[in-house]
Amino acid sequence: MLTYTIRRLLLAIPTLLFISLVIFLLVDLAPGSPASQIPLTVPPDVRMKILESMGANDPVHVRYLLWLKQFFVVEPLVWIDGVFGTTHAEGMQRILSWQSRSPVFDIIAERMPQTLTVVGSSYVLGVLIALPIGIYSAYRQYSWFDQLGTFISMVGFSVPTFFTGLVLILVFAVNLQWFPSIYDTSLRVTDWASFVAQVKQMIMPVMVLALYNAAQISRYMRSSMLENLGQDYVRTARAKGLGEQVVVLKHVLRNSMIPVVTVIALGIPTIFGGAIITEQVFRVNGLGALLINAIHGSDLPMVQTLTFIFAVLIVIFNLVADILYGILDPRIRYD
Amino acid sequence: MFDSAPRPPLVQVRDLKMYFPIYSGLFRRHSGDVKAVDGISFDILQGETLGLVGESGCGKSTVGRALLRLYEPTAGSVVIGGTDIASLDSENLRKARPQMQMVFQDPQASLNPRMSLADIIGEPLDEHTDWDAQKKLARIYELMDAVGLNRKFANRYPHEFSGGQRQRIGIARALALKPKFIVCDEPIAALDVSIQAQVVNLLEDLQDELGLTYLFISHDLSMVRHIADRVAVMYLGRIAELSPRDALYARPLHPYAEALLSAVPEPDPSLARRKERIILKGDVPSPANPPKGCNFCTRCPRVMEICRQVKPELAEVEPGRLVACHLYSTSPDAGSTGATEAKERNQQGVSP
Amino acid sequence: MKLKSALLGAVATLAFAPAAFAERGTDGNVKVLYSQAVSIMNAYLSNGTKDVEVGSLVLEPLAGFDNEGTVFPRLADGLPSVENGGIAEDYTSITWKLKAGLLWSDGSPVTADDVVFTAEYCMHPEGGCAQAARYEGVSSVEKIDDLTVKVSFSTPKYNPFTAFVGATSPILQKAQFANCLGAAAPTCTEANFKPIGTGPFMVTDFKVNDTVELAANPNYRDPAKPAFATLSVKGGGDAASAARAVMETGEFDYACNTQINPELQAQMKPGCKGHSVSGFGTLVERIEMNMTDPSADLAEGERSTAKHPHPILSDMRVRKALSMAIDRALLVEIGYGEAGRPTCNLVPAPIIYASDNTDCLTQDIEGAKALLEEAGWTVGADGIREKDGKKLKMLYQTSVNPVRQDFQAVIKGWWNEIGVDVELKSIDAGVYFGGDPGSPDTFQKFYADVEMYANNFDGTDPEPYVAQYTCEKAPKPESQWQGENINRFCDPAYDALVAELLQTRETEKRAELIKKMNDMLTKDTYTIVPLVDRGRLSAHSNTLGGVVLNVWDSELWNASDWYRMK
Amino acid sequence: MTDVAMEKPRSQWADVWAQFKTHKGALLGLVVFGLLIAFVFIGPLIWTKDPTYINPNAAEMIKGRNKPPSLVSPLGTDQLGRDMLARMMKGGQVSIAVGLVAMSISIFLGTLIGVMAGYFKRLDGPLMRMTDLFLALPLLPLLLVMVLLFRDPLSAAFGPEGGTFLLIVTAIGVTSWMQAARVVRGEVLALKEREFVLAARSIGTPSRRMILRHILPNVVSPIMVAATLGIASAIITESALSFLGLGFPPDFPTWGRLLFDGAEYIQQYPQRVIWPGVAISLTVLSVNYIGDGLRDALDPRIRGR
Repeated sequence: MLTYTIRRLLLAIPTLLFISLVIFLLVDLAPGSPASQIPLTVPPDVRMKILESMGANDPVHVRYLLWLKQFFVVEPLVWIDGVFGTTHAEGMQRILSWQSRSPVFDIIAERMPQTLTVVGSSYVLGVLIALPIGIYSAYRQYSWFDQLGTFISMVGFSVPTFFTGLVLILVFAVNLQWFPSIYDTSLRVTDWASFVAQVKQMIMPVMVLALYNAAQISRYMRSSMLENLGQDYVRTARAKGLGEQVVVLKHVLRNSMIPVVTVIALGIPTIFGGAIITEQVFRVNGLGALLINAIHGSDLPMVQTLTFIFAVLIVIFNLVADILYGILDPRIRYD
Repeated sequence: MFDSAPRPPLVQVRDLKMYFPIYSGLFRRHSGDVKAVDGISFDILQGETLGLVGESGCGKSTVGRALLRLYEPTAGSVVIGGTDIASLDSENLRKARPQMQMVFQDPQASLNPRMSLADIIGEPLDEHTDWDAQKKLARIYELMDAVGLNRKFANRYPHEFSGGQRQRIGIARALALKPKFIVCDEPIAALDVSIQAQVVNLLEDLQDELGLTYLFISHDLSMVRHIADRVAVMYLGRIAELSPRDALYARPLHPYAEALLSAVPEPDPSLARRKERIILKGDVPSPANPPKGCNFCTRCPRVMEICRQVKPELAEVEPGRLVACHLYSTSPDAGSTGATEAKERNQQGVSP
Repeated sequence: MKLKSALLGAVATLAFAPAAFAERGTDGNVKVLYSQAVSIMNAYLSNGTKDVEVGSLVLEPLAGFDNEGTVFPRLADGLPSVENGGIAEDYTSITWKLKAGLLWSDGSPVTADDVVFTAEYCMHPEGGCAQAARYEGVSSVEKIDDLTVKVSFSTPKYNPFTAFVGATSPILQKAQFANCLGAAAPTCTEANFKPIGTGPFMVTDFKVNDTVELAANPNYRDPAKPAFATLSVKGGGDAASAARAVMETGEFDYACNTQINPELQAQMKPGCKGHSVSGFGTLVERIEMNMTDPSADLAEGERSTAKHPHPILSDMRVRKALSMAIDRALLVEIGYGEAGRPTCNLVPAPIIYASDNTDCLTQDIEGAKALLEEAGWTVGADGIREKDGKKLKMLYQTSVNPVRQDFQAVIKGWWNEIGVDVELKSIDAGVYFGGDPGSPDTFQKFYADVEMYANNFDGTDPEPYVAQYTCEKAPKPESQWQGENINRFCDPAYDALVAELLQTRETEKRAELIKKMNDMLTKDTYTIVPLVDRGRLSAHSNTLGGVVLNVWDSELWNASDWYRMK
Repeated sequence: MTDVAMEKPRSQWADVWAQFKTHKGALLGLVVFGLLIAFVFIGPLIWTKDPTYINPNAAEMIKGRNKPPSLVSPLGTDQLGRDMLARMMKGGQVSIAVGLVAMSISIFLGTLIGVMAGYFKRLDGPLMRMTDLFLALPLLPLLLVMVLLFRDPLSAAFGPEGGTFLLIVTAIGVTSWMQAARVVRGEVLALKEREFVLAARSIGTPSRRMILRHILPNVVSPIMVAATLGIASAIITESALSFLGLGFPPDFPTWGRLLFDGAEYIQQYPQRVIWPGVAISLTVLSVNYIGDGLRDALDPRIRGR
């Protein structure tokens, strides 16, 4: 398993390089321009100057190679410098955002905490809600619980987050005034009061996202459970006189988890991708907002770097999913 | 058996090898092989049942599957009815499939849960005939009659049947194309004892009726004794002994066969008292790394020095009995010849 | 005249200053919300108004504009004028004197060197300075003494209040930015995020495109200001929720530019937590008529170029009819409410430059129909007018924006009514305004018959704005489609007026010329069809005092005067 | 051989339908979905108001804006006085069509790629890396590029509306198949090891029919889930696309866009979001129940119960 993992990771390098090239060309080909952010009052010659100073007018291969160098050489050196206090990266050009003219990695590091807290906890919560609901709905298929669960999860899935977010704000922030409608990213949790404040401001965005995630995962869980409940080994297990709990929770669940684990593991990178709309609605300003902003502003270095990190996570979690698969399903061997 | 007129062999297996490669390290270098089947040769005569016995993991099922080319054999030839199955291209292989079929171990797992009985039995017909629906249906019903399934069941699905019935479906499917040769891969292992006899009897009846040739793979020695004409005993990818059934059961020659058969319950109590169980010590070596010399040398109660150095060849030591053991090497230079793998293409497995 | 208005402005500013002023930092925290988040604090590298405005809390220019658009001194010790000798007789130089005793927030003194450095910083050819236009025509900036700077122009500059005036050209501290000249400018992240300034606040924490935390500047020149100890700016989200956060939930004290639909404005009115303020500048939502042929049948490179005049819109009567069919008051009503007013002018303000042209304000469907008949367009079988077998069909494009889409739909209705077939198209703003020469969907390429967007001019002088409509400034393939004369209007008489304007010194005469040019573009030719004069609508909480909306300079121009009402 | 014995086995589809009928939810879903289809496609023949009509008379228009439901306009009017019922019908045509077609494309691609990757060991690596690539690609620039490259040729070939429709469904389809592919691949990997696949191989069933006969029917359940979820996301994605100016012309109503537009007016005129919201949810719910029923009906183990 270990050599398999290492080998997959090594194989990932050419894959990722290829992905980075495709992303770069794609973003470059997209018909936006960083100039769209500059007010119309700025005359054309000044615009050209600004674009030149960003390096946006260089040929595409020059920019791509520069980005590769910055991503794989300069940024790690900067990181080493930061950790060990050395000065290897002195004088080297880091990846700079065109929008804010600041190092892309600093911005990402700044955004990471709120994204992980809000989107991450909503994902965990979503999974925690989805699994029991999915299991029980399948076990008691067509019971009122199942019907209700189906109904809620379908509504949760079919109603977009901008809508649920808005409704929550109107109810809980405007009318009841229980929670703030705007997420305060500068809030530091130092004592009980600030902890309460943090929880309060997280409740609404987390609820919105958890509902959405739970809706999806519970559907997969339910269907997978149903598939397995119909298998013969379940009948055999029951015939053996095993308790219902053991049959369902040990035999069926273990087998049903196989496809669901894939779905869950593959969903994890989306945490880092942020939740574009929800972040916008509650002004969480996490990585999703960062990406969408950068895309709208055609901030190529930022889009490229973020998407590439995202690609790395996807590849890694694909691997994680495959390994989990191997653990859960002994028929699949990797060595 | 040997008194009857000589029948031509239907299946000729020569030096069949089935290695599963082991890749290791970061770059997946080919670092070795699991030698599941390591150079075996035997013939199966027309209308005969060859039993293939051995402990689990000795490569019995692999032989069965390699014979039908469900696995791609590493080396060797498998001639069935005159064509070398092991070297056919995929289209010709497909055309050759009808003459050889398989009955699987797990009747539950070998039937697609989403196909009805008629569809399952009819699948071979769909693949290999251009009959119209009516004709196919007629054949399906005929097959169902033949294996003793009620025609009313045609629309039912595998989960609605008992284990024995499912195995009948599997047999009907195997018979659909009127094959000459059927590999029965532990067909009764997953069945209740009461059902086992029914299925075995069915197989025997069908053999008589249709003149089928069986390779009957099993670890159940009593059942093999019941059905087989000749029996091959396999150990760690090689055949230890290939003898007519009665001779083998009466007096096994190879020490492994002896040990294996000593575990068979003896129906005759007088004989049973005389019999001593031979308990083998140690574990079966890994097929990825079999011992040098005789495969069995690590556990053989009568091991000699030569056994650790030289691989014994399967040789006819008594009429009709082939044994791969140094105890029976008549030739004084057996050691040197046996050591070389030069005599790969031995014809010793061929019975006259 | 300039001095007088400046003084009046100063008096006006003072009048707003509350009497019950305690001392610096006693009113705690004030929270400001921007729907676009702040990316950088340095206006010279900024991409947008929000950066300039928040940056103005820290960095200040020598002089600024007040809420009436008049110049008043900030760091300068009085305004230079021809009368006091600050401006040379021939308008080729202006001499600024700094207030004595000014300190940067780090305690070091503000000197003429900083001013000279600032000019050097923005005029550096590799710096990509976003505000380079403010320094156009500046030939040199010299230090006379520690507190005096002389700015010389290469040609007479009749409006010398460009460099160092307004939030878009603040003074940088030389010590902090010395190593950030030219290509190095964007690498000075720390300086760009936390500039040392002279303004009422200084940055304590900066999160890109998210929040800015500021604290009162201990060295601010007025020891009693600002009243707030800290100020936080949050960005992101949409205008409606920003307004809601101030007016309904009361989470924030001030929300900038909360352009929300009138229904919502009315709905939020009764909100007891805050109210909205509006002010009008020069931003005009308009329809531009394409004077060239955008037909896809033309070869790429000839499409929408002066080579092929527009087959339909070249006829002034059609353009006029299209304008007449529009009810601007209704547009304001459905789109902007109190943040808009109907206009027929390209230059709606300042008052002295605004033409009295109002004849477009009444909708005249019948008149429009008659005009089209007169132009030879007769109603066909399907209700669409046609002439010589050609249908009267318009492709009408704009950027994606709910109000613009409503406008498109309504105007399409009116144009259908007069027999014009309309196809609508909306384009992502990043593409539309991006100017990417590879994209067919930019507003400069104008591959449509009519298009809608809003534009304005910086500061109070419309000269560069009206000068955009000369023949040579039309976007064309040779110039990579860059150019400001979007509708490719071309009239030698207009070009002559532009030349004359550049030579004219007297304000009244300039105003006259500008009005004339405005009329040429609008009511005389209907090349540009102005729709709505868009104001700024901001919201502030009922407990925030001292707010004066300013559309000529940074919206946060007088944050030092803000205080908490008790 | 008697006649009874030679009786043809019943058609499987009759069994499927018989089982489907016993599934109350599925039947209800079918009825609701049928009604929705009738509403959007037959409705406009009865309710003939123009969904984009705006009263050119300003005074009338102002009076006709944001009306609550009445006899004149049973679902009320929007902020420009357009009839909501007509807009809902017109919008539904597009939304349902986009939802179904885009979902089909995505499911087709996902299943195809998932089965290929799971079944053919050699294709597994390349196909899964391609899946990674698609998962990693930023959606918006991808769509922008697609629009840039294909809008004009497609419009020329299929007319502006047909071209846009094709562009949108393809865009949504090719950017949403990845999850289905991953799930299907996983199932196929496990299925491939089952003995009945080996049995079919010993019969000589070629790969193509092996997949169609033995693999696909056994992965139908996760595909059904992906399909129902896919319809909802296709409808919503379409609205996001239109909203970004990448979709249909701006005055062209779709349910997603109506919902988006209405969100702004949620406080004053909640019905503006309720209609499209309910319509989308109903579509998704009914399709989900149909999918549920179909999955059960297609599974003989459940059917036998």
